Order: sequence, then C-alpha cells, then structure tokens
Amino acid sequence: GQGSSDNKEANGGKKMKIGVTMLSMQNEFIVKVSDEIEKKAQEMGVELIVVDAERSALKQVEQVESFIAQKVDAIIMNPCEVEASSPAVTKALAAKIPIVNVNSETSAAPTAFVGSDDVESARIAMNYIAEKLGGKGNILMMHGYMGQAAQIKREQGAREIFQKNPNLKLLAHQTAEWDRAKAMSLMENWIQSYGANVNAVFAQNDEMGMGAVNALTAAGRKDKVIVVSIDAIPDALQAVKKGTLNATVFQNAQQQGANALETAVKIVKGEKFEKQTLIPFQLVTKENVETFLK
Amino acid sequence: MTRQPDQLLQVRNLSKSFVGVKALDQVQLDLKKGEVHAVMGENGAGKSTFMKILMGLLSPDSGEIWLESEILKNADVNETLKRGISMIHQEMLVVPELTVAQNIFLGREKTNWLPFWLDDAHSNAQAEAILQQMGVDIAPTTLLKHLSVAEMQMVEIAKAISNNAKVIIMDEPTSAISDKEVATLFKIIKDLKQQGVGILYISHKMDEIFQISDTITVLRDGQYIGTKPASDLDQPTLISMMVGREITNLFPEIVPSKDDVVLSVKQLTRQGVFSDITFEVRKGEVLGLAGLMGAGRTEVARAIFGLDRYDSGEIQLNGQTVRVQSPAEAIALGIGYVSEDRKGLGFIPAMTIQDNITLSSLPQHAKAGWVMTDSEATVATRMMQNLRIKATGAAQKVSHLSGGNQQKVVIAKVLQAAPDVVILDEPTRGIDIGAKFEIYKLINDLTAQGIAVVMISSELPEILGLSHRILVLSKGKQTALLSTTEATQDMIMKFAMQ
Amino acid sequence: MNTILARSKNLGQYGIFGAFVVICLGLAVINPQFMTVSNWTIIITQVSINALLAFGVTFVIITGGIDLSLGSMVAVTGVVAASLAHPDTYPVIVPIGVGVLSGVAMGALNGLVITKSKVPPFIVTLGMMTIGRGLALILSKGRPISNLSDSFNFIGGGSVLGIPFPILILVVFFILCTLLLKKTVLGRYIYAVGGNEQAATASGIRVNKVKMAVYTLCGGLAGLAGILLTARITTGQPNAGAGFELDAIAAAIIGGTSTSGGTGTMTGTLIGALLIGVISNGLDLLNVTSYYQQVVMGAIIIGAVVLDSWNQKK
Amino acid sequence: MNTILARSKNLGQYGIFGAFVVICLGLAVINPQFMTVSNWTIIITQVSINALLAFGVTFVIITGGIDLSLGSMVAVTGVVAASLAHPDTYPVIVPIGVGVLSGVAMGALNGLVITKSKVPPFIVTLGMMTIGRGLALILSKGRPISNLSDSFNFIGGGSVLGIPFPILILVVFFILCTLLLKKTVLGRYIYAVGGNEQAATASGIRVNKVKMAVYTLCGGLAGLAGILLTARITTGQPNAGAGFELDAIAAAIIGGTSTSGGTGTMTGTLIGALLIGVISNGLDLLNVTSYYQQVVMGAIIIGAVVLDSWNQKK
Ligand SMILES: Nc1ncnc2c1ncn2[C@@H]1O[C@H](COP(=O)(O)OP(=O)(O)OP(=O)(O)O)[C@@H](O)[C@H]1O
Ligand SMILES: Nc1ncnc2c1ncn2[C@@H]1O[C@H](COP(=O)(O)OP(=O)(O)OP(=O)(O)O)[C@@H](O)[C@H]1O
Ligand SMILES: [Mg+2]
Ligand SMILES: [Mg+2]
Repeated sequence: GQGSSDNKEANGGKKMKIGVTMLSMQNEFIVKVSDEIEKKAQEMGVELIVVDAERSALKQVEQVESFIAQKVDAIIMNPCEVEASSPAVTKALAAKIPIVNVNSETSAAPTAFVGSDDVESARIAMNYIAEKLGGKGNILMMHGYMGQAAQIKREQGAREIFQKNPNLKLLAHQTAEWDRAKAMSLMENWIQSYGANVNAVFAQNDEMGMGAVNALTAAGRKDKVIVVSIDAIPDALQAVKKGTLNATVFQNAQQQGANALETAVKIVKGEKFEKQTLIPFQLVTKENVETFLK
Repeated sequence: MTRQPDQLLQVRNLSKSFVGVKALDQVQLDLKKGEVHAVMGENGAGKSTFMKILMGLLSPDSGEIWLESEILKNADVNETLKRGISMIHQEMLVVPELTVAQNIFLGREKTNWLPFWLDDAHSNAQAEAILQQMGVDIAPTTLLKHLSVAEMQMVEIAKAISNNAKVIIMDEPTSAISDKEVATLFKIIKDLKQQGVGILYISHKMDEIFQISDTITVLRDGQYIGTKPASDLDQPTLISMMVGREITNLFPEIVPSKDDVVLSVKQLTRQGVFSDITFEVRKGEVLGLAGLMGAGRTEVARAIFGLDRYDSGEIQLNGQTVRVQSPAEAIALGIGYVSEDRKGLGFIPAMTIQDNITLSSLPQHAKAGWVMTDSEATVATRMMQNLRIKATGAAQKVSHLSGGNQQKVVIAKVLQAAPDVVILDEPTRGIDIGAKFEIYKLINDLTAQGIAVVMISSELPEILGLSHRILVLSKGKQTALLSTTEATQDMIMKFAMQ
Repeated sequence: MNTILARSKNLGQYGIFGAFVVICLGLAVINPQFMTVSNWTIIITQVSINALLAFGVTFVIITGGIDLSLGSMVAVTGVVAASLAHPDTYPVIVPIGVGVLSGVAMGALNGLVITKSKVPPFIVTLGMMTIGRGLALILSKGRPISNLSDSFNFIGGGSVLGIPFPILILVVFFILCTLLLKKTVLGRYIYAVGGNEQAATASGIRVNKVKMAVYTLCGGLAGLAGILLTARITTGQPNAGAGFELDAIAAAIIGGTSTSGGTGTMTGTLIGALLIGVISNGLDLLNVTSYYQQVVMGAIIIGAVVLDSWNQKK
Repeated sequence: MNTILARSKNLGQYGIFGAFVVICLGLAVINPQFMTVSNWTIIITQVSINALLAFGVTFVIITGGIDLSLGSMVAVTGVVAASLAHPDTYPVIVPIGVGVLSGVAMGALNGLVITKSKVPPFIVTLGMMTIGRGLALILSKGRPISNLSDSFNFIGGGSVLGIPFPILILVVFFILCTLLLKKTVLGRYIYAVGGNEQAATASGIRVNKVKMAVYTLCGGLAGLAGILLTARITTGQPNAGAGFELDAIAAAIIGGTSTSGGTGTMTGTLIGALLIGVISNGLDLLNVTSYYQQVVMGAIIIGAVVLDSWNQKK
C-alpha cells in the first residue's frame, strides 16, 4: 500500500499530531500497548492524543469523529469490536486521514494493520492443554465478556482444537467477564459440581486464569488440574514461574505499540509501509518464562 | 332492602376491619337530597374509614351502598367521582408541585377539541372564578407547595365543590381554617343545599354541627349508635352519645400565672412575612395568638423554634438572649413546638407510637448512645394513658392511627422533651371533643407546673377559654394585646381584620 | 436582545442551564476548536442516543419510578432490528418498526410487573436489565450482527440538508416529549402520580395505567435509541448499551428531575444530556489523560449541580 | 421445635425469607451437591463482600439516600491496601487501617457534598463512582498490584477453626450493624430521617449529622469489602468492583428496604444477599448456559420478590 503525502505539506513545520483510541485503559495489556505507543511517539517527536473507549464501540466511533474534526494527521485505533468499530475506519478514510488498527482487526480495511490474531492465541493455549492431556480429558472454559470480539475469537480458536481432538470433552463453559474475582467464584462453584472430574481449565485471559488458580489452590486441587490462559501479564508470568499457572500466551505489546506508531508516521510522511504486520504469539511455560520476565 | 325514592345515598350494614381493629361494624346511613348530614364520633370512631369506603378508596368487608337507584359495587374512585360523589379529604390530598388550578381540575382536566390536549388557560380562568366566588385570594397559577395549610384546605374545598357532585363528603373541612373562611364555606354549603346536593359533614367543632346540620349520625368505636334530627339534640346529649359519658365544663379554671418571664420576643421581624412582633410569656401563663389565616402566626412560631431564620429582633429565654439556629438547639434550650402541619412536621409515619413519643428526648432514654427500651416503654405507656391515645398498643405504627390520635402522639413527643415553653400551633386541630377536654386539662397541668404556653388557635372560644392574655396578629403585624377579662370574640375579630 | 435575555432567564429555571453555559464558555476560551459548527454537530449527534433514553426515563422518574433496563433494551432492540435489516430483505420500515416494538414490549412488561405486583421498580428493572442482556445474547448467539442495508445505516450516518439524521430525530422527539409532558392530559397525570400518588388516586386517576404508559413509552424510546445506535455502528451488538441507564438517569437528574417524583422537564433533561456530552467532548479535545478524565468528569458534574443548587437558593 | 417454628415465623417479616427457603429447597432437590457443608461454606464466603456493601448501603437507603460509588470505593481501598501490603514492609494492620480509612474518607466526602449542597445523592455518588474509578487507576497506574504478604492474604483466604475468615467478618459485622440500627440512638435517628426528614428536623434531630454518619459508615464498610476482595484475589485491581453497587442495592431492596426510606433491616439485607449468592451458585452447579443464566437470574429475582409481595398481602 501507500500513504498520501498531502498531509506533510499541510502540516508545515508543526509537530505531527496523531489521535489514538484504545479499547480499555483498565486492561493491563492494552495499557502496555498504549505506553509503548507513547514511548515511541516521544522518541520520534510526535504529538499524541490518547483516549479511552472504555470498551464501547460507539464511544470509539465518536472519538474518531472527534479526531477527524480536530484534523489530526493520522489515527491509531485499538478496535473494540470487529464490526461495530468499522464505521470509524470508513469515516477516517472518507476524511482522507490514514488509520492504523493495532492489536485487533475491524471488518473494514484500514490503511494498515499491526497486531495479532486472537483466534491463534486460543489455538496455542488449547493445543498446549491437548498435548499435556494426551488428547483426552475434561475441560472447563471461562469466557470473557460475552459478545466482545476477543471473547468470540478466543472461543472460536478453542473450539477448533476441541474439534480436532474428539476425546477432549468440554464439561462446562461460563463467562467470568474477564474478572479475577468472578472467575474465582465460578471456579469454586465448579469444584463443587465437577470436583475430581476436571483435568484442565482454559481461561480466555490471565485475570480469570489467576482466579481459577486461586480457587483451585484453596481447594487443594491445583496439582491435579492444568490451568492455561492468555496475555502473559506480569502476575501470570510470576505464576508460571512458580508453577501454579501452567502456561500463558504472550502477546508482544512492545512490538505492537511501537510498530503501530512507526507505521502511522511512515504513512503520514509518505514513506513506504507494511500494509499488514503480524506479530506472532508465543507460548510461555515454566521452561521459557525467564525470557519474558525482564 | 327497602329503598325510599327520595334518598340520595343509602348505606346498609357496612363493616370493615383492619389488622387487629374493627373499624366499622354494621353501619347504617341515609342521606336525602339537600340535606346536611353530620357524622359524629370520637377520634378513631371510624368516620374517615366510612367516608373512604363511600368514595371507593377502601373496599368494605361487607354491606351495601346505594347511590339513588343503583348499587355501588367494587366501584373505584374514578367511578364514584363520575357517578357524582366527591370528597374533601381529612389528610389533605394535594399535589404540591402542581398549580392551584391544576389541582382543582385534577382528574377532569379541561381540554380543547382534542380530548387529550390541555387547555390551561380555560382551567385557570375557571379556577379563578371559583376561588373568587369563594372569596379566596389565591392566584390559580400558584404552586400548591407555596400555600399555607389553610390555603391548601380552601383549594381542596374548591376542588370538591367544582365537581357538580350529587353527594359531597366533607371530612373535617374546617380543621385548618379560621372563622372567616368557615363562614364562606357555610355559605357555599347553603347554596349547595338549595341545589339539592347532599352533604356528609364531619367535624369535631360542636357549634358548627348545630349551626349547619339537619341530621346527625353517631359512631362509637366503629359501632353505629344512631341517627337523629339535629333539632332533637343538644350538645350534652350528642357528646354523651359519642363518648358514652358526660362532659361538662369544657374549659378548666384559669390559674393566675407567676411573674417570671420565660420567653421574651422583641421586635422580631422576617422581611415580608412578619414585623416587629413583641411579647413575653411568663411561667404558668397561656398566651393566645389569634389572627386570620395567613396572619403569620405560624411563621412567628417557626422562627422562634429555629425552623426559619429571622432578619432582626431578639429572643430571650429565661433572661438570656438566644439565637436559635435549628430545632435541635431550640429543644435543647427548652422550647417545644407542636406544628399545625401534623403530617409534614409532626411524626414519622412508619415508626411506632413509642418511638415517636421518645424521638425528641431520646438521649434521656439512652446510655452511651445505647437506647434503653424499658425506659421508653414506661414513658410511652404513661403518655398514652394520660392523653388517652386510642391504639392497639405502643408498638402500633402511627400511620395506622386516626388523625386525632396522631395529634396526641405529637403532643406527647413535644412534652417528653420537658420544655420550659411550648408553642402549640392549632393543638386541637382534628381532635374530638373528649380529647379536646383532655388537652385543655393538659395545658392547665402544664401551666400548673410552671411551663409557659404560647397557643396559636383559630378557634376563638378556645383562645378565650384558656389564655391569660391574647396577642392578635393581622397581616404579619401585631394589632392588639388583650387580657382575657376584657377580650370578646368580636373584639378579637376586629383587631384581626385590621 | 431583550427577548433573548428574557428567554435565557426563563431557561434558568431548567436546573443546570447556567452551569452549562459557564462550562461551554470555559471550553471555548481554552480551545477555539470547541466552538466550531463541526464540533457542535459531533457533540449533538453523540448526545442524541443518551438524550432519547433520558427523555424516556424522565417520564418514569417524574412518576417516582426508575428504569435500569435501558441499556439492555438498547441491546435487544439493536439486535432485533439488525437481524431484519440485511440488504435486500425487508423494507427499512420493518427493522425499525419491529425494533421499536420490541422496546415497547419490554417496557410494557416492566410496567406490568411493577403495577401488578407492587415490587419496587428498582428490582423489576434491574431484573429486566439482566434478562434483556441475556436475551440479546441468545437472539444474536453472542455474535455481532452486521451487513446491514444502506437505508438502515442512513438512520445513524446519513444527513438531510447537511443535518445529521440523529440530530433530526433528537429534535423531533424532544418536541414530541415536551408536548406530551406539558400539553396533554397524560402528561398532567404523570406529574400528579409522582407528586402525590394518593392524591392522584383520590382524584380518580388510574395510577396503574399511567405507570404502564410511562414504562412502555420509555421502552419505545429505548428501542429507538437502540436502532440509532445500531445504525451508527452499522452492527447489532449484543453487548451494546451497557451502563447507558446511568448516563440517561444522570442527564435527567442533572436537568432537575427529582428522584422523589413530581418534578422535571424535557428541556432540563436535554441540557443535562448536552452537559455530559460537552464535558466528555471537551476532555477529549483538551487531551486530558484518560484516568484523570474520569476524575475531572465526576468532579465537573458534581460541581455543576452544586453551582446550580446554590444558584437556585438565591 | 416450637421455638424454631416461632423464630422462622418471625423471620417471615424479613421480606424475602419464604422465597429464599423455596429456592434453596428446589436447588437441593435438583442437585444434592447444593446442600453440602462445603458448598454453603463457599456460598457464604462469596456472599460476604456483597453483604458488607449491602449492610452499608442499607443504612444509606433507610435515610432515603443511595450510594452508587460502592464499587469504586472497593477499587480505591483495594488498591491503597494492596500498595501497602507487600511482604516485609508494614505490619498487616497498616494496609487494613489505611484501606478502611480511605473508604471512610470517600464516604465522608459523599456525605459532605450531599449535606452541604443539597445535590441529590444519586448525582453525588454517581460522580464519586467516576472519580473513584479514576483514582484507583491513577494510584495503580492502571496495573494490578500483586505480591501481597501472606498475613494480608489470610483475610481473604484463611480460616479460623475451619471457618473461612470472610465468613467470620461477615458474622461480626452483621451483628454490629444490626445492633447499631436497632439498639442505638443513631439507629433510631436513621429511621426517623428516612421516615420523614422534616419531622425529624422538627424533632430536634440534626439530620445532616445523621446523613454524614451513614455515608461515612457506608464508605468504611466498602473499605472493608475492598480489603476482603483484594485479599481474596491476592491482588489490588483498579477495575475491581465494577457494578458491585447494583448488587448491593439489590440485596438491600430484595430484603425489604424501601428506596423511599424509613424501613429496612439488616436481616432482610443479609437474606437478600444470600438469595443472590444462592441463585448464582445454583445456576453454576446446574451448568445453565451463560446466556440463559442471565435470563434465569433476572427472572428468579423478580419472581422471588413478587412471591414475597403476594405473601405479605395475605
Ligand atoms: N390502614 C389502616 N391500618 C390499620 N388500622 C387502621 C388503618 N386506617 C385506620 N385504622 C384504624 O381504624 C380506626 C378508625 O379510623 P378512622 O381514621 O376512620 O377514624 P376517624 O373516626 O376518622 O378519627 P378522627 O376523628 O381522628 O379522624 C382507628 O382505630 C384506626 O387506628
Ligand atoms: N413556602 C412558602 N412560599 C411562599 N409563601 C408562603 C410559604 N409558606 C407560607 N407562605 C405564605 O405566608 C403567609 C403566612 O403563612 P400562614 O398562612 O401559615 O400563617 P398563619 O398566621 O399561621 O395562618 P394559619 O391560620 O394558616 O395558620 C401566607 O400568606 C402564605 O401564603
Ligand atoms: Mg378521620
Ligand atoms: Mg398557622
């Protein structure tokens, strides 16, 4: 692809201004991506406007509208939803402002995309479980907030692995809304009804994974149940190191953030840029956790 | 059932029970066209319950109600109103946030050619006409919440009589208004009679009953006692029918007061409400505060009690100048106030009689913040006996009491705080004759104990019968300070209208 | 000039107007971008959804009730409308009609339970909030419904004579709701029921019917808001609208509607909704960092209402 | 036996008790696992946080107020406590004390604004909800604070004589709150203020002081709940507690506390909280799919209160 070079002249000697809207600044991983964007921006001398969409696609669309009205040079969006955040892309492109999606996708094609595919992260996590259990066993799955893009995609990835391993049985699945306390209560209740039958728990994020670990440890069952989750937040890495959490999936916030900003700057300056940058996930287990614990 | 053709309303064997109370037991009533029929009875006799059933606000357990030739069965208010019954409620049922005109026409709004489109101009004009005809000077666009209790009462009256009803129920319509307005109401009643309207009239003011009623029905503890033409009855007979015993000499003898001034008010002024009010009350003295509706008596009381601020002037208590900022301070200083607005300022409906009675004096019944229920119970039971509060027990909720008994609970509460001076604002409002007698005795007891009493009342006989001296207010200014020996009803009225 | 002054004085009665003007002027001084036509077009478009919900809940609050199920009703109606709004299926009136009707049905159900059972509105509508969220997920199988027709999306994104369609809807319904509340018998009854339910009953008003009406109306407006939202994000999103109820109730109360019932105006509510929208827009324009945004947002809203209450005392 | 019957009859006055028993029996029949000691230990432990919040907000609602900032107070106090609870720093009393005090401070601020400015509690505490959330994020820089000392985590995960510590805290505070409400002068005043504020004023009660007391108390209990939550999940989470306020208020109202003030009991609130906990536990035990869980949850809560209101009519 190629960016337009109009903005460069229009900008004259002024600092380049980029609007950034993030999915949720209450999510540790997203905060990290945002921090990396800011770090890079400082390095490159770019002025940023960072706003929090608080998980609302509507709010996100409105924020992009506002960026357009402010005539920013480019927009970086960490989409809340695949479909519902798409109008933001369309509107930005219609206003001839380049837009870079970071971390996750929208159905409308942006100027560029930097991130990873959530489906893949769940595949990695579930594959680990399948491997550990020898393709046979009873599994519980904790969903994120129902209907959100990340929940849908992570469920999709997990279900693919279930399909490939007919002897893996999904005992039960419920939402714990990405929340550690809710996950802990849910796990406690599950221990009551499924007790000794459970072989593994797949939680769609680390917060919930940690909640499950807490409940299992308190019930004295942790050593009999494998728990795997996604995101590789510091708490989860510590837990993997201690061996309480069996594995997590690392998503590279540093690369996603830095790369997104670099791409946006390239576009504005009219330089050549990658239309799609996929940053791979990595499985984190006790064996390799040290490399992530910097 | 045998029905006479000229009867407007016939009630047969009406009964109604609440939990623990038989409020009405086999009650009968016949109301003719153009008749004023008084329903009499002590507080809690069941009068309001009876009227609410007629109105469709409560459903009876058994019995029949005939309106002309039709039986009223399971009729709700909407239907009874349409069939031609309307009611002035004892506990003022108004919407404070709506205007006078909107309240008067509530439920039967004036509309233009679209049946749902309001025509406020029309209803304002109509309301204005009605109020003018009643001689009441209130703008139809005033919000109800800005009216005094008395003015609200006049609006309620206007609402009931503007309905073109065949039967109008008046449940204590005069308890909150002064003689001038009572006269207006009676004139209206006469006109209504002439038009063939039947009126059910409830009041605890005896002289009113004999002045306007044609027939009197008496209830006692929910029992039907009897019906007689008013001309066949005199006051003592009626009272003994109601009370079941005789009461003579309503007002106890006035004992001379002491010389020590308890409360002294100097040139108290609240801009636009009252100005230069100056009086003193001595130990054991009753100072009567007379005046017409809107004279500002309540406002003066509220200012002294710390409910409203005042702009200038001075209040002295036992020789000390005080600046009362809140009722809490007033009570601590020894001032007690029984409000005329019983429902608004008097009691906590959801609490028990006992909890209400001790509310202003709770620290006396507590150790280190801990309530001693036994001490409360003793006091509550004693007060209930002293004031003859009719209830199933001290644990009954005040919201379930009859109006008069609620008033007694409020008085008990104020007295419990052991004040040096009590301001009683319409203390016998809605109180039956027997209880009135008890409250008069109580006022006498208070003065005997050396308590100073300021009594605001719109009933001149009460003012004359109990006060040592009488202060008359008119339009926020004091116009006379009379001694009881020289004062007469006419004199007071003259100063009140000045 | 005089009439403008007089009129703005008149507006002063609508609670928060003074504070609103002060905040707008402040923002205009700090950031010249704020007072542009394009920015205000954005603000009002953004406010339209919350305002519609707030109008509905204003009726409810005036009767002394509350509706916590607004956000879920938005989700359900959005999902229902979206599932009927694919291109080349039904004419656009079908998703709109059925969407609004599903809001009406949920509102009526709220009203029915509240009037028949005497269960507090807080519990009934809180229950409906949970039920509605579940329904939206069931109906959509937990997935966003996209690929909607252009004519449907026009509701959220189109313009007529340069005015965005949501603003037109907002204006129309503001006028309709104001007229209903101020000029019709039902409006009068709504005030009466909230002002003194006993008095309303004693005046022959069928209180339950009035309550049914307001909850149903509120549901219908939520349905409309749901359609607007869906068209705006061109997707029926089962998790949309979470927390909208609090914003809508806040707009009503900021605008002077009392939770104890009996008072409130649509103008006040509109200003309340605009105030929230303006603050949120302003904080984004000034690039206040997101954590501090929340602190400042909360503080300004409280501050504005405090200012207003002082103002009214005078 | 007789006394047990008499006592359970007495409990009947606490709103929802009958419906609660019916639901428990139903669950016991469907799933034998439900009536085990271990399951009830879990239910009550899970309920403890919501119950503490609900006790606090019961005081507030009885005075006729509301507190929407509970969830945010939980987050702030949790973050504050966690940041002081790392191993080998301060003795465990410090994070507990400072945590509770930060709740007290926020509650007192709510009370102060409400009493001084006459702004409706709904707006003040809604503002505080936003402010608190922002504060929690600022204090924690948006990241969970973990690595807490074992003695601190004991509060959430430890047991004394086989009884989980949260249950002990629940029991102690249930007794304290009941005594405060029923046996002290302040408790009486709380009822009076909610029952008729004007009459309370005229009876010499300093209404503002009473309101200050309840909001402060509510903040303190929220602080405690925040510490309990933090110790339970062994992390200070800035986004913890979102939506807790609605659950707590629901528990109080289900238990018979009226939003118009003047009535309510701690026993009722406790049963309300248990009811919510039992339904949530039961739905998990029965493995109801998550979309339907929400529908069933909402329906059962409404149903229980409807049942109760019919019961009371008789
Ligand atoms: N809702 C209720 N619940 C229980 N008891 C009630 C209720 N309403 C009235 N009562 C009782 O019914 C009896 C009759 O009350 P009612 O109000 O009819 O008396 P009344 O004759 O109008 O008295 P008053 O002259 O004081 O107005 C009283 O004992 C009262 O306590
Ligand atoms: N809240 C208010 N707002 C405006 N005016 C008020 C308000 N309260 C009272 N007033 C006015 O103040 C005046 C005096 O009040 P009020 O009628 O209570 O005096 P009063 O002498 O006690 O008379 P009453 O015989 O009614 O007790 C009245 O004209 C009334 O309309
Ligand atoms: Mg009566
Ligand atoms: Mg008066």
